[in-house]
Amino acid sequence: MLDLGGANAADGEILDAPLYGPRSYRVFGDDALAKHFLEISMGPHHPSTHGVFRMDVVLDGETVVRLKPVFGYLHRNHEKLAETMSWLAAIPYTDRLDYFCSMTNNWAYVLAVEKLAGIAVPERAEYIRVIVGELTRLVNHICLAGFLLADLGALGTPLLYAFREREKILDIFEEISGARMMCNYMRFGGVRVDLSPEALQKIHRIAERFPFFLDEFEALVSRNEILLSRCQGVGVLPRHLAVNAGVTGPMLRASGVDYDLRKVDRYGIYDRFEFRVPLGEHGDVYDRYMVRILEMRESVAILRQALAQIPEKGEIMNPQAKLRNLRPKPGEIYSRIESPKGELGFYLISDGGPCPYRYRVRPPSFINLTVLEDMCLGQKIADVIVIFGSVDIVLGEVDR
Amino acid sequence: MFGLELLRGLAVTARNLIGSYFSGDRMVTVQYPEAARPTPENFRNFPFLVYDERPEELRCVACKICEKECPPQCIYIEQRRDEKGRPIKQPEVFDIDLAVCMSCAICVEVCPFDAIKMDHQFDHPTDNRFSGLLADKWKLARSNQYYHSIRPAEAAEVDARLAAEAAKKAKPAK
Amino acid sequence: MNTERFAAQFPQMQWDAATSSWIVPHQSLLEIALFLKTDPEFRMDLLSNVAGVDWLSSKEKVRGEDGKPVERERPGYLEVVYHFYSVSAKQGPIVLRCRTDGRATPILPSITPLYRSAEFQEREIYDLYGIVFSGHPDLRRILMWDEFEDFPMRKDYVSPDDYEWEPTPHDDVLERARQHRREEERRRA
Amino acid sequence: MDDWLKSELQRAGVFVTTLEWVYNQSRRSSVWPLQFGLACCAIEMIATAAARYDLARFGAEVFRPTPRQADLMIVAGTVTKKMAPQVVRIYNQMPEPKYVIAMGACAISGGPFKQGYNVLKGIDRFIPVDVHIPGCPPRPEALLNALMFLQRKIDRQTLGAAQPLRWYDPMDRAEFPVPACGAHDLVPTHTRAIWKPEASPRPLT
Repeated sequence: MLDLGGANAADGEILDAPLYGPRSYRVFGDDALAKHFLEISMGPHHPSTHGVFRMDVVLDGETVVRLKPVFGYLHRNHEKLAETMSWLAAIPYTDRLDYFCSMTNNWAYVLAVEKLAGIAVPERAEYIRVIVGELTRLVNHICLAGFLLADLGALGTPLLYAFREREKILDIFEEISGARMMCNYMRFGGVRVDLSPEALQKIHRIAERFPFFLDEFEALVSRNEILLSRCQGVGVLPRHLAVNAGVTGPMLRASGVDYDLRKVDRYGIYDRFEFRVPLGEHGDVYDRYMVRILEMRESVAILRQALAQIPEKGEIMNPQAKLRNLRPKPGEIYSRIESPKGELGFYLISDGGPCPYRYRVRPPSFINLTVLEDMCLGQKIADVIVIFGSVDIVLGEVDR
Repeated sequence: MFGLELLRGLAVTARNLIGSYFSGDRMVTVQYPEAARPTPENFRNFPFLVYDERPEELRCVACKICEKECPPQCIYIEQRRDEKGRPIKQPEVFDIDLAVCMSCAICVEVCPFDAIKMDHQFDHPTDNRFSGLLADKWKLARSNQYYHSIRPAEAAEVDARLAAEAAKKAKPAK
Repeated sequence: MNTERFAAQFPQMQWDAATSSWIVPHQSLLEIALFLKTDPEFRMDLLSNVAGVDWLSSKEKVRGEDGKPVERERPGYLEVVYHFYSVSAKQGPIVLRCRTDGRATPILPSITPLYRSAEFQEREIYDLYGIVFSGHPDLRRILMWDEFEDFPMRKDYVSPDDYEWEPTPHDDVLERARQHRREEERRRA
Repeated sequence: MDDWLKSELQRAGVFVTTLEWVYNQSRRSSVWPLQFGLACCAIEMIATAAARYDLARFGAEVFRPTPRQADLMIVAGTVTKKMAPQVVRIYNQMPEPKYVIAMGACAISGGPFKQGYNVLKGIDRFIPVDVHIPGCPPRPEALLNALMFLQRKIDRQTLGAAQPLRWYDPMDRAEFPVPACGAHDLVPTHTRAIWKPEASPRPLT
């Protein structure tokens, strides 16, 4: 059902959704609400919302007729804080944006500053970035699969297996960067610590063993009848709407649009690797789940190539790059990478001062939530949890 | 077939149960606190201050670079002054608020004197959030031997570099 | 992409070389966006990023009537920057910037009817910068609570005074803590 | 009864214990946390509950989704001002005896985000905290350590009249006022009865 790296389904056609539909903004009179509908507030403390997220849902029986997401319960003023501190000091804060993928957040930010200030990155550092970036993708996708299955009612087992694999990768992160989650690993012009031969050995081992684990994970759940009946045909996201609503990442690809920034922008050294972009066909929850599973396999393929190609020795930091007192020339940059959740962009304006004048994060999961209501309308309340889980959000990034 | 998936799932679980006795890849529980997971050399948690011989003589010269660069501003430094009010290259006060520290190690990176390093200790549970988590310079001071014991490779490198710098400084004086 | 054709089509736009973007008068923003979206050459179907920027009023030097440099007050304004990409043609970005008239009553047209992706981002800009987007279907605060009155991302925002205990204050934090202490004493007296 | 007599009796096959010990032992071995995560630290909390660290070894693996069944609230992550009323409300709903662990820098003091306009500078402004565990985020071992610290604290509780426990006082409902979201800040910014900051180590004037 899923085609792997096929021709771009969107070639030669303008991806355009109909103008803003009235469907999602049906307005109810107060008396109608009182008579027929039940308005419930899910969250901010709800066992299946991933963090502190709230949905105001209006139900007709068990069917969702309106759903309004409410944000801001984890609004930590990331942008405002970063505008008051030096360019360097913002790096550890990017760790805490999307706290599953601190490495890719680091990467997105330092890439933007490198483009703004014109700093080159040595070869070996580029490879290290690709390696840790793909490891991050593995961590994120496997945890998402675990959480999604926990939302579906598979409370213990898949999540425990997912976290076991996460621990293995986190051990590597801890060894190279010093911290399990908040790696703070990349710097302008390179990375902070070199990969030791032992760490490389461990990453080799991950690249070898991870597919076996994935097979096992899939044997456990992927063809399970309950999973199929609860995921297939649920929460369908049509392709045109996905593009129009700015949905990116695995969610967009699950709707059948071939748009992977690793292929499109070829930032870093992604043009040196061969990998396929998994595409979904129906755009439902099951496709989103499967796209992520297949993406993990592609990530392992990239890891193998990177491990084979990485130069034995070499610099990991550009010696010209300054850490302290970095003052890029006045100007602005919008730079984006394919984070595990989608297009993570940083829009930076420098006025030549010691801190950014404007620091804006384009958070993928925040914008992916635009279509949450459209996917949930007409579905049952129990499916809302599943659809929401398949969007793959992290509140640190949604609210910043 | 009805029930087949159940059996398949149980087979995976059984494979994990038995496999955990043979393969290190199927991790087993770390019996903390009886057995602790080893901390890798690079592990960083909270900063400490290095001294060479006596705890009163820290390597820190109170240049306040770390105070300025610390992203959450959890370091507070006051320089020591002699009787006439002239500054001495020693901190009078060096406080780190562990309740705020985000363990980012930027202070270590920017320190030009190798005076502040990251510790491996991570357990400071306390019921007093004010003085219990405010570490002054006596709480922070650790000997160079301790530094060697937790990060042998890095400490040896630092020592070699400091010795080379000292030698370079000694030469022109001759 | 043939940007000359684009520029010729809309002479009211202004090319800003320093930021490689088009400065668009807000009357014609929707028209230009519709052109970018539907033109078979551009096909900008993905509005990736919508960012608000606050420019305070500043002094600038201009040549006066007698040829001598004169210092002039440049009025501040709020700005919204749009980054367009094309998914189907895999090209981009095209950057548009739209400025408000002054900072007192900032009103801009909403681009949400054309691009759903702007829906939450415009709400966020309304929340944090106070720009009102006319035509937005559901313009409410998104990150802060509804009773909140300030616009915290503006450069002249003063954060609330909740400094009770600061163990390691220095620089501006110390100054704020001191101010808090003075305020307390004044209130007590 | 002193320890000597106790051991003598044990030798004779008579085991004596105090009601207090039984109380504390049963309480400390079944500290059920609330399934409640706020931010980054919540992921480490889940990792602690997962197989490698296994919170179940301390009898605390039963994460309850409802506050009515929970004994322990692990405030794991940044408490924003928008979230603070909800946190206090959840705490008020928990039955006595209840404990709070402030996990991570953000929950203790606002941590790295404390200069922000929407971040609460420490959850102990509104609810009493039993254990603070610093770190950003603390390692799972550190959370286990905090739990053991809490268990030791429970061990020291006495039933006697000398130091009556809070929850045997019929007048003490242990419900704390829920702050309201005001025009610029929370109203009030802290609860006077709980928030007792020490004197700042440095003169501010």
